[in-house]
Formats: sequence, structure tokens, C-alpha cells
Amino acid sequence: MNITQPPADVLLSLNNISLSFGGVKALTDISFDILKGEIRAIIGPNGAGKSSMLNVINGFYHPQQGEVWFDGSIRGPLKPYQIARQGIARTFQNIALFKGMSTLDNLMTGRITKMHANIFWQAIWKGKAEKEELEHRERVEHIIDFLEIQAIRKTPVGRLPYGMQKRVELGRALAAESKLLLLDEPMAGMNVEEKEDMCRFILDVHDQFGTTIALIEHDMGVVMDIADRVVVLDYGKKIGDGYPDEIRNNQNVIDAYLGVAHE
Amino acid sequence: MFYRESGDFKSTYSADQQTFPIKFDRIAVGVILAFAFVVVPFLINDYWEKSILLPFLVWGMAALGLNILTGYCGQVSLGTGGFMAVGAYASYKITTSFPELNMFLVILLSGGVTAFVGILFGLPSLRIKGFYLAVATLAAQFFLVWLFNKVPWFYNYSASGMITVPERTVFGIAITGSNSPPWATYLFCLTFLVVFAFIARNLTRGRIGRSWMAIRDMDIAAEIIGVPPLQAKLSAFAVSSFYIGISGALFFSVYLGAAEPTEAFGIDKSFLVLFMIIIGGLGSIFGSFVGAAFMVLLPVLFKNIMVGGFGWPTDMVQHFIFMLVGGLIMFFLIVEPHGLAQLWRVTKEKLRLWPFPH
Amino acid sequence: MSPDILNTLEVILNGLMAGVMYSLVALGFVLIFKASGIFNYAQGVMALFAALTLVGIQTGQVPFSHLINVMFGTNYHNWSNGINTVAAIILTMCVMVLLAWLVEKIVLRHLVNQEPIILFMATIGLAFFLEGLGDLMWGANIKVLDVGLPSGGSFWLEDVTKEWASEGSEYFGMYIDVLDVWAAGIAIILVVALTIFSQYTKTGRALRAVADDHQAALTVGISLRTIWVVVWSIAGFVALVAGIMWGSKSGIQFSLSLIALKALPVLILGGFTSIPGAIIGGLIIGVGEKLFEFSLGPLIGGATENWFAYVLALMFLMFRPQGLFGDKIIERV
Amino acid sequence: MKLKTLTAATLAASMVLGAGAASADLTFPSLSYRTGPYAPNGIPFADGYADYYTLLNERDGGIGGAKINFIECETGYNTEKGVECYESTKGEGSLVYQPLSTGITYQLIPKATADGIPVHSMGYGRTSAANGKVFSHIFNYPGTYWDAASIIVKHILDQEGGDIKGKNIALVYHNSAYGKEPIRTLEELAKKHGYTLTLLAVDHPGQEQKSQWLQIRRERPDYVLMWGWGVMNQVAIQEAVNIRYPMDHFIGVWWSASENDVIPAGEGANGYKAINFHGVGRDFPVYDDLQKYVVDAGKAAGDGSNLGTVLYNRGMYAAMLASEAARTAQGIHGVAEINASQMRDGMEALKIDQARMAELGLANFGPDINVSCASHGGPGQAAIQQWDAAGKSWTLITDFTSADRDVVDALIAEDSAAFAAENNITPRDC
Repeated sequence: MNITQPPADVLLSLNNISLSFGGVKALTDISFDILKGEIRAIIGPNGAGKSSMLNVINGFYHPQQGEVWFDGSIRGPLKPYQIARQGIARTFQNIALFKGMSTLDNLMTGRITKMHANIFWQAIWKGKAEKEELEHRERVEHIIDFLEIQAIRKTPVGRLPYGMQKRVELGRALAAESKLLLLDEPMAGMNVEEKEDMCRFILDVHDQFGTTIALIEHDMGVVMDIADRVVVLDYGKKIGDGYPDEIRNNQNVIDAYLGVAHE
Repeated sequence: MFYRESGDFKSTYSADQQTFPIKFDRIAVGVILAFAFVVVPFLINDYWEKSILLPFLVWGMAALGLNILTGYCGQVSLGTGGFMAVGAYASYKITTSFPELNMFLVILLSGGVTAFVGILFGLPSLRIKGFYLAVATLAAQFFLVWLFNKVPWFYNYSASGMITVPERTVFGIAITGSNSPPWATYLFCLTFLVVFAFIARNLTRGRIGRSWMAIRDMDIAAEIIGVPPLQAKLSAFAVSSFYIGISGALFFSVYLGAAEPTEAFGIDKSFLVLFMIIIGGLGSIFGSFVGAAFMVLLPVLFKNIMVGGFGWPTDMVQHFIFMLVGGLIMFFLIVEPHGLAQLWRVTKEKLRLWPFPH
Repeated sequence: MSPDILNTLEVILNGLMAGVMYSLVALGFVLIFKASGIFNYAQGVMALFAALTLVGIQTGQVPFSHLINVMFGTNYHNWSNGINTVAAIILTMCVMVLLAWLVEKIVLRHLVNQEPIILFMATIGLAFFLEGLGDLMWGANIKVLDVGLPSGGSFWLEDVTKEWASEGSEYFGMYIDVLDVWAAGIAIILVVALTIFSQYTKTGRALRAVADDHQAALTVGISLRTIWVVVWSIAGFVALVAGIMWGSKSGIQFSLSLIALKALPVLILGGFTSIPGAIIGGLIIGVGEKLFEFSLGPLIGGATENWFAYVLALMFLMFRPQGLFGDKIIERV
Repeated sequence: MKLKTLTAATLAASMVLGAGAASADLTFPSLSYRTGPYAPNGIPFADGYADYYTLLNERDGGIGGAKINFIECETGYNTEKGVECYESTKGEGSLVYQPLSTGITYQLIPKATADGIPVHSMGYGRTSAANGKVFSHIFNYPGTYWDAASIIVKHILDQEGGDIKGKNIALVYHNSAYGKEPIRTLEELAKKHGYTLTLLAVDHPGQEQKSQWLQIRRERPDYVLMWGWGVMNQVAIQEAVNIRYPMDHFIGVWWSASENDVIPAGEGANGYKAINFHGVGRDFPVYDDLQKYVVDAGKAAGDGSNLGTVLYNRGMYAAMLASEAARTAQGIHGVAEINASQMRDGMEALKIDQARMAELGLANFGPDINVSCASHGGPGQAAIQQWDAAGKSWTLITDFTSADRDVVDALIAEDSAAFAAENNITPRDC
């Protein structure tokens, strides 16, 4: 296996991933990698298999073929929460916040992989439990300031407007302080201002925390602006991979988007 | 009254995270607790002990337990009666086999045993969800009751299968049996309830509580951001069963003193506790108590008014009580679907703004 | 054939019959759940209430007589010495429709778009209320229900099957309760009628539309409220049938409301939303628990049916978490 | 806060309740169950119990010149409610309790003993309470479940000409503490008489008994005994009719012996037998008085329709026994307004012979009663009654016969000893 060992600067690499549900092929023999510290965009028309791609990356789906290397080691058959613990956080296409909880609690839950006080300490709310709670609260408060959501700290997220929920969800993912951050259409359904805010947040996250980011986005403009490299999927196949301007001039991609009939 | 949080600022996170952020609440709760621990023991008599306070405390405990599982972790359970039976029979077996054992320990151990059984019957929850999960817990309900009724070892081979608690003392004061003074049994149960209410509060505001609520609100997302579902669900089952086991043990050994599974721990008990937490408020500790009060004390209150007060025929009063309780349940749901606790919360909001609503 | 085989067959046959009786109760739950997503805890009490009303009308009782007599010191009990059964049934149905209408008007319409658990709780309130009301109206004493349904073992089957037993073996022929056969027949008619109703009538189609998607149904101009009244009326009717069937065995009394417990495993097994599911589920539970009691019951002390029904349902669910007829759950994010 | 107001209100209410405490009278509480699953049985009993006291007040002005203060409290056959009822009524000088449910009885055995109030669990509750040495305040005369079991077996012996070796007797029982009571006795008797015993448990509530009755139909036991309760009775009898089991070989305990249980089964139930410890029907002089002073005077607890039904008679009989005990107590202590402990002495010294029964207008209504310090089980006698579907009436077909004492007493001694040991009670010496 060590032959295919990816170079050190690669954070995640996917080799010949194929995934299918029953007969339906969702992904066919896809390979690409994500370098440490880059912003990697995954684009493609609807139903191209972008979300399936993310689900493979954070282990919610298990591909029938292919292997996943993360942080220099090949991934065995792990459960999603174990992969989260390895340092992959994500947001979801249609918001998956914990509606019953406050913004604060949602963010704190984002840090759950980093908290370890056992049940007895928590029961009496002393020692390790309290200490841990406070220091993590501190970190979360930074993110709250960073995302400018102080005002809704104690509000149940169910009551928040859509844009805000998107932001809180980003916050929850940031709270995990992961090595790799997956964003599934972070700007879907947003108006221009909201999109600009979101872009700013993503870039700031990238600069400030140096987080590696993989994002799915439909808005070409946005993608071309913020992404370092772009991979293009269509019908579960990879039809393009490279720097934004390469992609811009890639014939397959143009066809795919303009919808030229597939021979 | 002036119910304000203005000028009640938090300078530290720990201050912000405390159980009762508002000063007024802290004082109120302090007063109530002081009253409960210091004053009530001097006023209490047999009637108040056996008909009002012990039932409330015991059922409050059970409701608290179920609320952890159903209200916080979102796992519907109809096995409460069965788990209470486990607690009761555990306490009976333990205290009859080790007569010297301190009653506090006996009760706690019974809780432990129940927690174990709870985990066992919680396992299907990993595969079965929502209403369907109820079947697993119902299986527990009926099977456990059947078991305790069938296997003579559980009731020490007594002729009829009734279990009767022998007299046990704590610090030389009888806690169980007929010679136990009302204040003693009351304080015994009250201590358990208060201590475990605070433990519940601590658990639910920390990591474990969050993982429960995450599973409740969106289990898939929870797993993807790193909440292990197995751990979360089973821990909820364990803690919840622990509470319910304790309430069962208290129900049998302190409150009733004698019990048989079929009648004392039937399915109707499981429903009763479920009603309590829904009417009181899912995912609210305070709600558990309000719900218990509603389902247990209200009928007694009505009965005392209508029979004791107006001297109406007892059976007719019983029918009226059923209709009244039913009517009230529907009424409150229409006024505030999320339970009495929520109703209380909303009232508080209003009070804060009073007299300037805008 | 050896008697053992015949006995087993007999047990299975009777299990099927018991299953039908369970399904009768389960049907009511399914109807309401399908149309409004409500788990109607009050279904059992509705069966009791309906049966009480039927007997009350049939024997010409004065409703609330006890209350009236206490309040005014009068001594009314009967306003007639009984009326025709069919008329009584029709009148009872009117009462049940009225009930449905009131439930919708007073409770449900204020709880539209609440979570299922809330609506569930509301029906609990309803159950409490009806429990009190039923006794207050008709009194808590046991009542004999006679709608002219035959009961007792079937001689015919007994004689036929006697012959099947192998020579010399002691065998008394197979047993089946005629009442159960009737119940089965009525259940079939009921299901067929319901299917026809929901397939070929306007209301029926509207009903199915609502079951599929409330919002969509509303957009095409179906009145949710009317539908709910209709559904609750039908459920009331099913409750009446179940009440008659169970009641003619045991007499009409409070315990009748407990038959709901028998329907729970059936529902969970068959899925809350499927009428065939309710029937099949009922049959499976019936046969399963009877066979278990017959084969293993004696070894472990009997009276296993109550819990085994659930264990059986549980075993099925382990393989199909969505119930026999529920739609496959696909997890996506 | 809600809670506080609530309890406050309860306090107020229970004050109102307390206000009713009557001092001078003889207070007889009745823990009745006119609602819930067992209401059909609870109503007639409660009516009979109430009406007899009303009769005494109306006709004789109470007992020994002291008026009777009768309080009723609804338990719905529910243990917790029962406890509430006990606690709320005991403060009013209650003389004796009829808990009327196994669960409540077991609750009260220690409590009432501690409070010094006698409990009369007439033909139910804890059988071994018949041992007065251990259970000072608990009485269960005139008979216990174990007496019943043995008397039924005796009756079977008579039917079979004294020999039931190799016969098969099945017991269909309510799967609860109550239902399990007779098993030990029947097993002992099986050893003695050499019959085989088949046990068939029916789970609460017992609307579905196909398995049990199919088994009976297959095995054709020579006799079927029933320890049933509530809806289980009606269903069992209906099923027995359905499988055409010979009804005169089907014998129920006295809680499966009311009109309620047989009428739903109609004609088929004809010939069904049950044990009973008191007379049936209403052709006893006392009923004329009840009609005259209570029902016609509009003072009846019920609508007066169920006078003479088995359970009404039982309630009435219970009240009679209680009032006679009160009379005895008045005799012993020479005061009209006796208290609970004096009442206990009265119950312990209770003697009623047929002459007295005749005076009470109840000639041959029940066996001679003679309670003693040692035996709180009274005579332990009962008779067998049979149902006549056509006439819709019961008739006693045997005299009041005694149980097989040496078997039953041995069991009682054993069980009560165990209880004494468990609760470190030193038996009184009588």
C-alpha cells in the first residue's frame, strides 16, 4: 500500500472511489486530493454526486471500491463519529442544527469530541467537568464573536432566520477546530449581502485558523473567487480538476453546465 | 411583584452557566427548599405523608427519570412500570438478604440494578426509532412484571407472591414499616429527590446532556459531528432507569410497604408517568415535578373539595374527577402545547416585561 | 392425522380468530393515524363508550339517570323498555358522529400542526374525559349486550374434524367459536367497505390525499376539518363494532376499554399507517402468541401471551425497523 | 409556584374534610369501589354495606343507643387511593375497615395494627391472618381462601363418592397475589387425595382466554376450579359454555359467584357452581325491614334494585358482622361509644349462633360465628351454591361445611410463622 502513500503536504486523498446504492451508481472511480491549507471546491450540476462525495469523506457512506487516505494514514471501516474525532467537521446542505438547543449549546456540542469529563464529575458539576466546561465556553465565545452572533447566544436556533441558522451551523463546524472543514452549499438560498458575509467568514477562517476547507457551491462567481483548486463532477464522474482558470476553459465542464447531450 | 433580571449582569461564564441565572429565582428556590426541609417536617401528619407528599416525591422521581430518557434523549419509553418493579424487587431482595445494610445504600443499589436492566432493554433503541421503540419498552414492561409474578425467588416464596418490606432504620429512626414517623420517611424521600434533581440538572447542562439532546434533535447530524449514538442512547437509558429504579424502590419500601407486580407496577403506571412528563413539559426538570403534581395531587384535591367539601356521592365525584382532569389536560394543551413548564416560562417572560410589554 | 397435529392446527385456527379480534381494535387506530397522524389513545375508551351507548339506547336507559336522581331526588331509570337493535345502532352512530364533531370543534382544530406527541396527549385527555362521561351517563354496572349474534363452539367443524383423527386416538374434533367466525366476516366486510370508500368516493379520495400530505391537500381546497370529522366518525364506527364483538363475550363493562392494549403490538408490527398491516399484524400476533402459549407456555408457567405479543413484534422490528408495511427508512443528510 | 398554590388548596380542602370528624358516634368507614374495572362487583357490595347501617340508624337508632356515622370513600380498587382513603378516614374514630382489595389489605395489615384499628378482610386478603396470635388486629372470618379450596375439594369428594384418586382438577386463576392464594392448599390436598392438579394462569384483565380453554377442552379435566375476578369471570364462564364443559363440574370461588358473572353467558351458564359463605336470595325477614326503612324511605345507597343479589348480601352481611362485633364490644366494656381498640376486643369475642341470626332476621343466612384470640378465621365454613339460569337465581345446594382443618391450619401456622419471623413479631399466647 505504501506505494500509493500520498506526499506529506496532502491532507486527504481519495483513490478510485466508487459508490452505488443498489443498482444506482452515485460515484464512479473518482480520485482527487486536498492539500493542507487549501480551499478546495467541488462543483457540478444537480445530482452530480457532490453531497455523496462529502458523505464518503466523513464516512457516512462507505464506498464499495477505492480507498481514503486522511492525514497520512489509510482509513479503515470507521463510524462517522470516529472520523469526526480524527478531525473532519462539516455543515449540511439543508440545515441540520439541533433545533431544541440554544446557539451556545449547538456550538458547545460542536466541541463534544474534545470534552472528556466522566459522568461522575459531571453529576456533581465540579473539578474536571466545570473546568472543562469553562475553557471550552471560552473558545466557543471566540467563535461567537468571530461570527458576530453574540446577540442570539441564548436563543433556541429553531427560532432563528435561515441566514442566521446557516451561520450558526458554520459556527458549530468551526467549534470542532478540525483539520478539514467540509461545507455543503454554505450559501445556498442566501441573498447577496448574506453571501458576501459568508464568503468573508470562510476566507477569514481560512486565514486565521489556517483550516483546510472543501466546499460545494453552485455560485460559480463565488467558487472562482475563493477556491484554490476546483474539482468538477457530473453524473458521478470526475470531468475536471485544476485551478479555477483551467476549469473555466475546460470544454467538458462547459458542456456539462450548458447541458450538451451526452454521446 | 417585580420580577426583573435587569441589573443582574453576569461577569463570568460560571456565573452565566449557573442553574438559576436570575437572582429572584435563586431566592425563591432557596426559600422553598428551606421550607420543605425545615418547616414541613414539623407540620406533617400521616395523611399529608401518605396521601400527598410521598406520592408526589416518588412520582416526581419517576417523572424525572423518564424525562431524561424521553424528554432529553428523545427515546419514547412505556416500560416505566416494569423498571419501577425492578427497583422495588431489587430493594426487597437486597434488604432481606442483607438486613444490616443502610437503607440509603439499599435504594442506591436498587437504582444500579435497574440501570443495568435498563441498558439491556435499551439495546434495541440503536436500531428501532420513535413510536416503534415503544414496543421494546412495552416488552420490558410486560415481561418484567410477568417474571416477578412467576419466579418465587423474587418474593422469597411467600404464599401469595406479595412482597412486604420489613422494618429498617437509618440512624436509629425507622424509615420503612408501620412504625416509621411521617417526617422521617418524608425527609428520606425528599433528600433523594432534591439531590437527584440537581444531579439531573448538572448532567443535562453538560457534555452528556448535550449529546442526548443532539441525538433527540437530529441523530444523524449528531453522529456526524462526533456524538457516538450507542454511548449517548445507552447512557440515557442507564441514567433514566437508575432514577426510575430509585423511585420504584421508594414507592415500595417507603411509601406503600407492600406490593405485588401486577397491580402496583402495571402498564397504567407507565402511561401515568408518560402523561406526567408530557403535560409537565418534555425536557424540563421543573416540568417533571409540575406534571407529577398535576397527575397525582389534582385528583386528591378535587376529591377533598367535592366529597369533603360539598359531600357529593363518592362515585359521581370520581366520574367528575376523570372528566375534569381530562378536560384540563386538553385545555392546557390548547393554551400551551409544550407543557405547563413552558406555560410558566412564558408567564415569567411576561412578568419581566411587566408593566411595559413593548 | 395424529391428534397433536390437529391440536396444533386448532390452536393456529383460534389464533387467527383472536388475531381478527385484535385487528378490529387496531383498525380504528390506523384510520385516525393515517388521516391525521394522531395516535388516538382514546380508541379503547371510544369502544367502551360506543358499546355503553348502544346498550343504553337498546334497553331504553335514561342517560345521566344517577346524576339526575341525586340532584332532583327523582327516580328515573328507563324511558322505554327497549327498542329495535338496528335503530339503536343507528342512534349510537349519530352519537359517535356528534362526538367526532365535538372533538374536532373543541380540541383538534386548536392543535393543527402540533407535534404528534402533543396530539397524542390531547387524546389522553379525551380518554380520561370519556371514561368519566361514559360511566356518568350509563352507570358503571355490567350490562348484557344482545344484538343477536350467535356464539358457542361450532358443531359442524367438530363433527367434520373428528373423522380426521387417526384410528383409536382420543380426539374430540376441532373447536372454533361461531362468534369469532362472525367477527372475521364482519372484519372482512369492514375492510372491503373502507377500501371501496377510500377508492371510489370523493370524500375517500380527499381522505387519502390528506393522509399523503396535509399541506398539499389544503392547497387543492380540501377542508381538513371536515375530513377529520369524517375520519373520527369512521373510527367511532369501528370502535362500535369492536365494542360489540368484545362486549358480547364479556358483557359491557369498564374493562372493555382495556382491549386497546391488545391492539398495540398489532399496530407496531403492522405499521400505524396500513390497513392491511393491521389485519396481517393482528393475525401474526394472534397465531404467534397462541402457538407460543400452547408449545412453551406450560414449561415456563403460562400466561405468556401479554408479553410474548410484544417480544414477537420486537423480533420483527429488529429486521424491519419500519414495521411490516411501513415504508423503508432511508437516512440522508 | 403552581405547586405551592396547589398544596395550599389541598390543605384548605383537607381542613374542610377534617371538619367532618364526628366524635360521639360509632364511625364505620367504607372503602368502596364504585368506579374502575371492578365497579360492577363493588357497587352492590358497597350498597349492601351502607344500607344495613342505614337500617340500624333508622330502625333501632344505631347500635346500643349510639348513632352510626357512616363515611364512604372511593378507592376504585386502586391501592394508592385506598391508602389515601384510609389515612383520610382513620382520624375520625373509624372502628373497623373493610379494605375490599388484596392490595389495600396488605397495605393496612401493618399500618392498621400500628394504629390499633381492626381490619376485617372478610373472605379475602392475607389468609394466614386467621392466626390471631400473630395478626392481632386482622380478622378474616367467616372463612379464608384456603378454607374455600378445601371445602370445594370436599364437595368434589362428595360428588365422586369419596374417592378422587387419579382425577384431574384444573385451577383457572387470576395471575395475581389473589389468584395464587389457593395453589398451596390445593397441592397439599392433591397429595392427600391423590388427584392431579393443572394450573392455568390468566393474565389481567383476562378478556382473552382462548389458550386456557382450548387446553381444558383437550385435557378434559374432571373438575375446573376458578379463582377469577372482574371481566375474567364473565369471559371464563362464556368460554366454558362455548366448549360445552359440564357446568356443574365448574366451581368458582366466592368472588366468581355473583349474578354479574353468569348472566352475560345466558342459558348456557345453567348449573354453574360457586362457593359462598352466606345465604342467597332475599327471602329473609331483614329484607322486609330494608325495603321498609331504607329503600322505600328513599335512603338506599343504590336504586334498591340489587337487594338480594349475592354481592349485596355479602356487603349487608359484612355490616351485620361489624355491628354485632360493636354490640359485643359495648357489652364487654359497658360503654355505648366504643373506640377502635374496644371494637377489636368485640371482634375477637364475637359469637353469633343461629338463635341470634334469627333475631336479626337472618335465620340460617350464615354459619355460626365464633371468633377467638387464637383463631381470627371464625368457623371457616362455607356452602356451595348453584346457578339456575331460567330462574336467574342462586340456590345453596349444601349446608355450611367446615374445611379440612388439619391441612389448612398447618399451612396457616407455617405462613404466619414466616411473617412473624420476617417482621420480628412475638406471637401472643392465647
